[in-house]
Amino acid sequence: MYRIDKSRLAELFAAISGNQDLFLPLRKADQTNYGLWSEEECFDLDTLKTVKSAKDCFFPQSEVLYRCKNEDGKLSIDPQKLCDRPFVVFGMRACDVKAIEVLDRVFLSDPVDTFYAARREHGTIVSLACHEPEETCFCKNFGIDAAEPGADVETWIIEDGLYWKPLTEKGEALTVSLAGLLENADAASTPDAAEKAEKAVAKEQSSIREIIEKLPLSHLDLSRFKPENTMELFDSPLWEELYKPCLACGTCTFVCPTCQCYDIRDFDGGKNGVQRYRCWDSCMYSDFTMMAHGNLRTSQMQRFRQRFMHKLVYYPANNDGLYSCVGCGRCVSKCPASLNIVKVIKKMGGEA
Amino acid sequence: MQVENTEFRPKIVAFCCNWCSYAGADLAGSSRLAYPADVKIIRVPCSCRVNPMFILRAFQRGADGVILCGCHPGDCHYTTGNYYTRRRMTLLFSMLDYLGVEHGRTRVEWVSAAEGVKFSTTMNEFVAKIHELGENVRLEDLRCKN
Amino acid sequence: MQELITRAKELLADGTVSRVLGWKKGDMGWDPEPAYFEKEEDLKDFVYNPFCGANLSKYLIAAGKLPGTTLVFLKPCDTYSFNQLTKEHRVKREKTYIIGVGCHGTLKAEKVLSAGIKGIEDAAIEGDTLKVKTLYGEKEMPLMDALLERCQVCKGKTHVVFDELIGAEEGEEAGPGGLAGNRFAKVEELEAMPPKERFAFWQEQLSKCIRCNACRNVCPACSCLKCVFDGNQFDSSQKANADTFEEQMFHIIRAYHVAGRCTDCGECSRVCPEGIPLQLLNRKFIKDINTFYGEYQAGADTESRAPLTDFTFEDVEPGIVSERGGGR
Amino acid sequence: MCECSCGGKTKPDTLIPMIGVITDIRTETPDVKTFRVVGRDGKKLFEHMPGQCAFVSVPGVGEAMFSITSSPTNTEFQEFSIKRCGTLTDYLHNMTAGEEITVRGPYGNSFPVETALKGQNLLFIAGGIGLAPLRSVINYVLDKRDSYGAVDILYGSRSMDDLVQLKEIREVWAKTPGVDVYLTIDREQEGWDGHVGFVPSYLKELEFATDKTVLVCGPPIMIKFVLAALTEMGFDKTQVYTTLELRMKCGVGKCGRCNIGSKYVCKDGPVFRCDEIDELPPEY
Amino acid sequence: MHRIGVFVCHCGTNIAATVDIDRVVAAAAKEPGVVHAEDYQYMCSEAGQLKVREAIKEKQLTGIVVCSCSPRMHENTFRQAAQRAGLNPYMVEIANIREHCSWIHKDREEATEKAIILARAAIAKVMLNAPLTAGTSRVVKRALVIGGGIAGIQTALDIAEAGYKVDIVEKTPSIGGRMSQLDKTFPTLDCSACILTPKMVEAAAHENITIYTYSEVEKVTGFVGDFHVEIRKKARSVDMSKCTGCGVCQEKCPSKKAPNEFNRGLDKRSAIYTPFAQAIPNVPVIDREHCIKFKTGKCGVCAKVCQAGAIDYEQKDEIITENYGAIVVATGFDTIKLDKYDEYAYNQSPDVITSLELERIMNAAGPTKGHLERMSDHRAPKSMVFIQCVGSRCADNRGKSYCSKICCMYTAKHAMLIRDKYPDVDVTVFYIDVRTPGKNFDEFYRRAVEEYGVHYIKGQVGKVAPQGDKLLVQGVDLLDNRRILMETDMVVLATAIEPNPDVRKIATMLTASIDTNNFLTESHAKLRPVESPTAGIFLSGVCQGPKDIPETVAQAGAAAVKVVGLLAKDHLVTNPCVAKSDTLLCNGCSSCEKVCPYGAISYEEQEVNDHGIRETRRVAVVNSALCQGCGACTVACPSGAMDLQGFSNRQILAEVDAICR
Repeated sequence: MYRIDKSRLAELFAAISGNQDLFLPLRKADQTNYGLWSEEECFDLDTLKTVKSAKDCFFPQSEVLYRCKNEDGKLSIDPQKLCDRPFVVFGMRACDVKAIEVLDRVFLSDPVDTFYAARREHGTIVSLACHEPEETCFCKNFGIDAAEPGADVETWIIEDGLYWKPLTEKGEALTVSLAGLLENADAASTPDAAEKAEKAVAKEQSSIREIIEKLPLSHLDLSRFKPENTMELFDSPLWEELYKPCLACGTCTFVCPTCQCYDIRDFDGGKNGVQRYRCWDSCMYSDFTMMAHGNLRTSQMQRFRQRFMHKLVYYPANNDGLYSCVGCGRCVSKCPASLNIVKVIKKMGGEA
Repeated sequence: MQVENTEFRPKIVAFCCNWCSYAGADLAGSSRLAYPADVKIIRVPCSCRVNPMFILRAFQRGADGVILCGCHPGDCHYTTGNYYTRRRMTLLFSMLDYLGVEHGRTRVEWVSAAEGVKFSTTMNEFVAKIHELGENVRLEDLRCKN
Repeated sequence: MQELITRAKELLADGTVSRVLGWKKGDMGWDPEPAYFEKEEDLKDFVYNPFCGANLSKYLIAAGKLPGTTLVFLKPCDTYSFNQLTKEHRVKREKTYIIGVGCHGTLKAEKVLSAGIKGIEDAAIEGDTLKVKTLYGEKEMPLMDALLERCQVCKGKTHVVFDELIGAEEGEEAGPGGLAGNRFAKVEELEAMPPKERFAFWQEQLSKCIRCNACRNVCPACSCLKCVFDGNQFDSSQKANADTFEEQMFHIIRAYHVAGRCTDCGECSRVCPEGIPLQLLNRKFIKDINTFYGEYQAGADTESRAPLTDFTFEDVEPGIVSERGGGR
Repeated sequence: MCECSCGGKTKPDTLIPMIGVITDIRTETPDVKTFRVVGRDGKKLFEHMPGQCAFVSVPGVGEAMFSITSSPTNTEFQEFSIKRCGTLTDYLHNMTAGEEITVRGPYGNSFPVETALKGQNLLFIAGGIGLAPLRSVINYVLDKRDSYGAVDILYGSRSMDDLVQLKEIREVWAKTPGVDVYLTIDREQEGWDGHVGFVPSYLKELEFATDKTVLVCGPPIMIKFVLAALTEMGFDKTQVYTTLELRMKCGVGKCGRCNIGSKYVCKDGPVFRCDEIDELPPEY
Repeated sequence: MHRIGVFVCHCGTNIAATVDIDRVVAAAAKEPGVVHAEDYQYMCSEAGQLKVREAIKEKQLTGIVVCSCSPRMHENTFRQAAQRAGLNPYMVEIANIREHCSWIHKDREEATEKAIILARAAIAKVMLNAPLTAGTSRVVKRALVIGGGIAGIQTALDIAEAGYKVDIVEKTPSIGGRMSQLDKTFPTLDCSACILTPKMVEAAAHENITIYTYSEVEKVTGFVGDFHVEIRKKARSVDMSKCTGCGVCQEKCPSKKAPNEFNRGLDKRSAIYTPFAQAIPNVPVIDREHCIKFKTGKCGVCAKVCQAGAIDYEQKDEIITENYGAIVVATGFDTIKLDKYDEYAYNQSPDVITSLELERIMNAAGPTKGHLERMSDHRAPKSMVFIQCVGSRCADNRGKSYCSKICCMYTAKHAMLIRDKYPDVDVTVFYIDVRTPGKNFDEFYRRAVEEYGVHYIKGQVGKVAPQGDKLLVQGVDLLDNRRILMETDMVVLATAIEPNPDVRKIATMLTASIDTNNFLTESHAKLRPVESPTAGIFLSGVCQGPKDIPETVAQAGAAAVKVVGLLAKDHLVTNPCVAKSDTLLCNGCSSCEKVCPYGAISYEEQEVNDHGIRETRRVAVVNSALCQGCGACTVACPSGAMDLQGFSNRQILAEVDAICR
């Protein structure tokens, strides 16, 4: 365990970004989102939920796959260079960390998505425990502990200090590179400091868990969402009722840390050739499954159902029961029509 | 000493209505009234055919200025087309300006079939203005840039 | 609220309407959702409080395709949207029963939450104070600090179309506590900036855009079956902003397409997950239209010609933009 | 310092295509052409199994998935039979031999030619352009004739002019021992002395024995009626294989488009045994 | 993928001198889709067209681009060539590398580059062209002539003679126009009325001609072959069917203070009047502005004296609606206002007059019964000064930049006539140049100088100042380089002519284009001088540009021939570049309908199948016979459902892309 004064965070960030890129929540135009740190930027570790998750750091909203030129009828393909610069994502909450695991299972399964894999390989995640989880949080339902966020390094901000605990080799390496800044609170070398730190963290953790226990959405009944109930859930008449307010926008999917649908498109840049890029797509969009000859999901109800069936039934069926929802609650606070997965879970789960 | 050729050659798209301004440009041509080669004309039936999308597209693709020429108000071949153009472009230009895009990059000019001279002077003026403003960077799509 | 429920039940019972479109209690007290009620007993979940910001008029496009009449509750500014939609043949007036509901402003939940008010159950407006009922007792905050931006500069309390009014008095003064703000103040402020600064402002705001299309999909003026940004008529199909240009392109064209049709209902700003002040774009058009072509309020009626499908011989020339300069 | 495995050592991402050269274009029907494609080096682009697909793209125009219609046993090239139905296919139809396209693949699963189908009597039922994926299997089977039992091919189309690969069917397939070919067209036509009628009804007329494994591909409506007919004739669903419509974007089961239930058509399909399809939510 | 052929024209040296043709051909050949590129001296020649046709056939071209002169010049030529080779004529695009390139750029490098870009844009466009088929529309076998002067009369007569119905609309109470105000005509010195009146009578009597005098065109809709016109027949207050033209009413009319327009306001006329004795129709009108009955309600003298009972105070304006296949504009001219020319004292002294006023003074039916006298004191002048180019050839914005063309000749005529009739009158002409191109014109002018002793002074008059009962003229003699100060009795201003001020309104109604001087623009200055660029609109007389009587009559005949050529057709081929709505994208919002100037868009409830969603939708439908292809609807449509064939969104975007590439 290590510790650094909160007042020295800027120094810490400067040190990290000396060797690599550093992404962390930045306050810009009244909103907090992950962004590339520089001294001019204003970081914000107090806002619990960035608008978009840290998903962008590994799976950017839009990325070029390759460029293709046609010169006198001869094609040439120039694949986009894979990420080869190490970077650190700082301040990811437990839910977002868990979301990366959800994404890993998609992108790292065979055939590996090399663009994603390269970023995962070069990225070190420093997580941050949620000092005060909010009423929109429901991570507990998915076995996530906001008090112990995991990843390569996990940290806690307690009063005027940041407590730093490397968990993996990558985390250790990062810690070593910051040796001058982080005060050692290791049991072997500084037992007193270690004890103090352990205590502080333990206290913080129990406080966090206590809050979570009391949160209104912490105790959802997910028992019905099992692969064997697929058809029953699929055919439920409740979808007709649930989807009605849905505007078919993509807010929920774009703020979601686990939504990974994408589209592949061409941009004809004229003399620069054609760029094939992929960008996030949303299964809520009316043209998601639109093909030249027809659309397999013609109504918003079907699209709405797909999103939640995927998160709660289809994905777990393929991934050892792991839900592709991490309870971050972004959709709860951002949906323009106040729809969200919690309402679906409650309604379909028989609670409401 | 090596002189680097860094002279700014703006890309300028001129939309000209078929009945007045395109003919005006033809007249400028047959009267040998010169204007910079940076101006490239696209023929449209009427100035009211010009969709704001076209103008934005031109900027996206690296145009430095877009000028729209039509018949004088009241003289539209289709009676009323340029009146709509006038409103549409006034509002669009005002919006571009509001977003901080230099207003000199867009212009509407009424040029009749008989105004070869006006066509040429207008183009000369416009190109000069674009030279003054320099390269368009605010509405450009970097993917279209070298 | 009880009055609304009672009336809705009556209308359902006597067969005047087949369904009720209103708001339903959410999980949090601050997130009521738009909802249909088809049976009298469903109305137990009906709610109408200052958190009910959603403009229900756009839902009537879909409702118009259902059999029977739909009862809808519209706040004063929502009625403008309804009129505009009627004018564009998108909703069916004859299949809609409109109850105009009184409104003293709608709230931005984030503002209330970030004021430290938690465990919200209900809210009410009393004068210029917002009283919030919470799990931890009643809390108060100045109304102005909790309102959505659109309500801070409320454009009026008049219902321009309705079958009956409940809890609303015709001719009530505009604005919270009868004080209408200048809705063009921020536009004017931006106009006064040097172009560079203005560009920087928009660059920063628009670069937040995640292209979720919430602004478009919630907008009653954006009622196209297929948006140009979803189709490829202009090679304009976009899913994500792959370049700063596309952020601007989308918003410029969206604002342009609703110019003269936008009623300034403010839904775009309300729903933007990134808090982009989108209504400032629409208001710029409204302000320009008012200045150049005379005061025009979209949705005030169902007959007038929209400014962009109209003209006069004496209209200003586009050159006016550079003549007056300064973005004004 | 980068010490990972990237940097040229791994093969490029599966989303990065290869450049293919069109070496031959055959006009099959008024709206179907067969494109023969090889790599720039003149060799086959990749190895595939019958039923697999690949993405063909003209940069800037579009990209779409097509089933590979040539047999894996063909060592020289791949072929795609493409029906004109949109921007990309329009463009492809106007191309000429020698022009270049991009190809990535192969994707998806294949007909179990080396497992479940081995040694079986096979009944192929195809409609219209649906012959494309089956042709790959048929030629594979004919090239390894000894490994399979009797082969029956039932193929129908709207008209005589819409029968794809007619030359090969008549000159190769129909002449191979142990292969029976049944052709049908929807409506009477001058110059056609063969069977007239829809595929499902012809199927019933033919009264096949149920000792066969059936491979079906064609328009959804045909598949629906063929399956009904097969059930009626006493076939079990586990005896029938078909392919699902190719609504895909990435080809690797990640983009989310082809997700039906817990299956991804481009990865778990496009070939499904009919009993597997029954377990999926009806969104195909 | 199209198979495009590119044909680059040298146009002799017109293009080839500044554009490197080889480079254009090479660059075009490299563009995607281009399978053929060649050049030729004159692409528009038969040999050039043959090359185009052969290439289309040999290379199975599906689209062609011709890099040549303006499409306004030869687009049709190449479309026809394409059609002859079996290619849809709308698969042709023209890259204008002459007017828009070689003629305006001097730098060969620059011009070549631009030509390549223009070619590229045209190639990009043609790649997206689709074959279009033209429809047909009817031709109403009736023509309208606006203006009843000599131009209008001659045009009407020629059309009528060819067997077609023709209507003349004349604003004033009689046809005849300016020519009827003239005394003699140059260079033959014919009596103007003597040669005009028979034409007027002939027109009035012609069975194919209908004359609406005291009438104005109110509204024009429709298009070539089928214009719908509303004509306002102003209330004459006299029943034309009853009036015998006896003239008693005019004699007895107590209100005789109205300025006489026909005499250019030099004298007065009665409130009920015919403009001149030979007026056609010979039916008076009541000038309601000056009529006592209309002003006060009391009087009614004319009604009392009219034995035919033709006076009708209750008469109202009447709107006549008629359909026409063609419209001829013959609105003529007026002299400019002299407000800006204070130095000539026109407004200060009645003895400073315009030439047209002199024309009336010289005329036996004029205010002085043909006696040359000063308007101030009715004395015969002893000396007269003519000032040329008053408002013509003007460098500043007070007058007109053009030459009024007729002034030199009529001044010579006036001077000659005066010297002939009143040999004691001294006549001096101040001129900038004397322009006498025309048959027998210079001879005529020389006679004025040589036989009649008219003093011609090359130089301008700086000032005319009334001094006592004389006029003091200050000028310069440029040839002798001396200042001239002379006293004279009368000054005659050769005032510039300008198109009739009403022409602006009429041009707007007709959507005919007009130049900065308000002259109507001809379709092509050389080759289509009597046609307006707007199909079905023809030009006759001075409304198109200054001209004298024989030129006017010649042009009137030419216009008539064009009209007859049009009316002889049973139907016209319509422009297939019309708007088209994509039903699946249409919202039925009515925006397009609102901006359509032709009422070509209507709405229908239609069953649609939108990728599996079946429903009934309100969608826009374009009537392609009415649509003229302006494209206003395409921009009004927010969803992009409305597109214009031949100028589609994607075609224009492709051009934009190609230019910005």
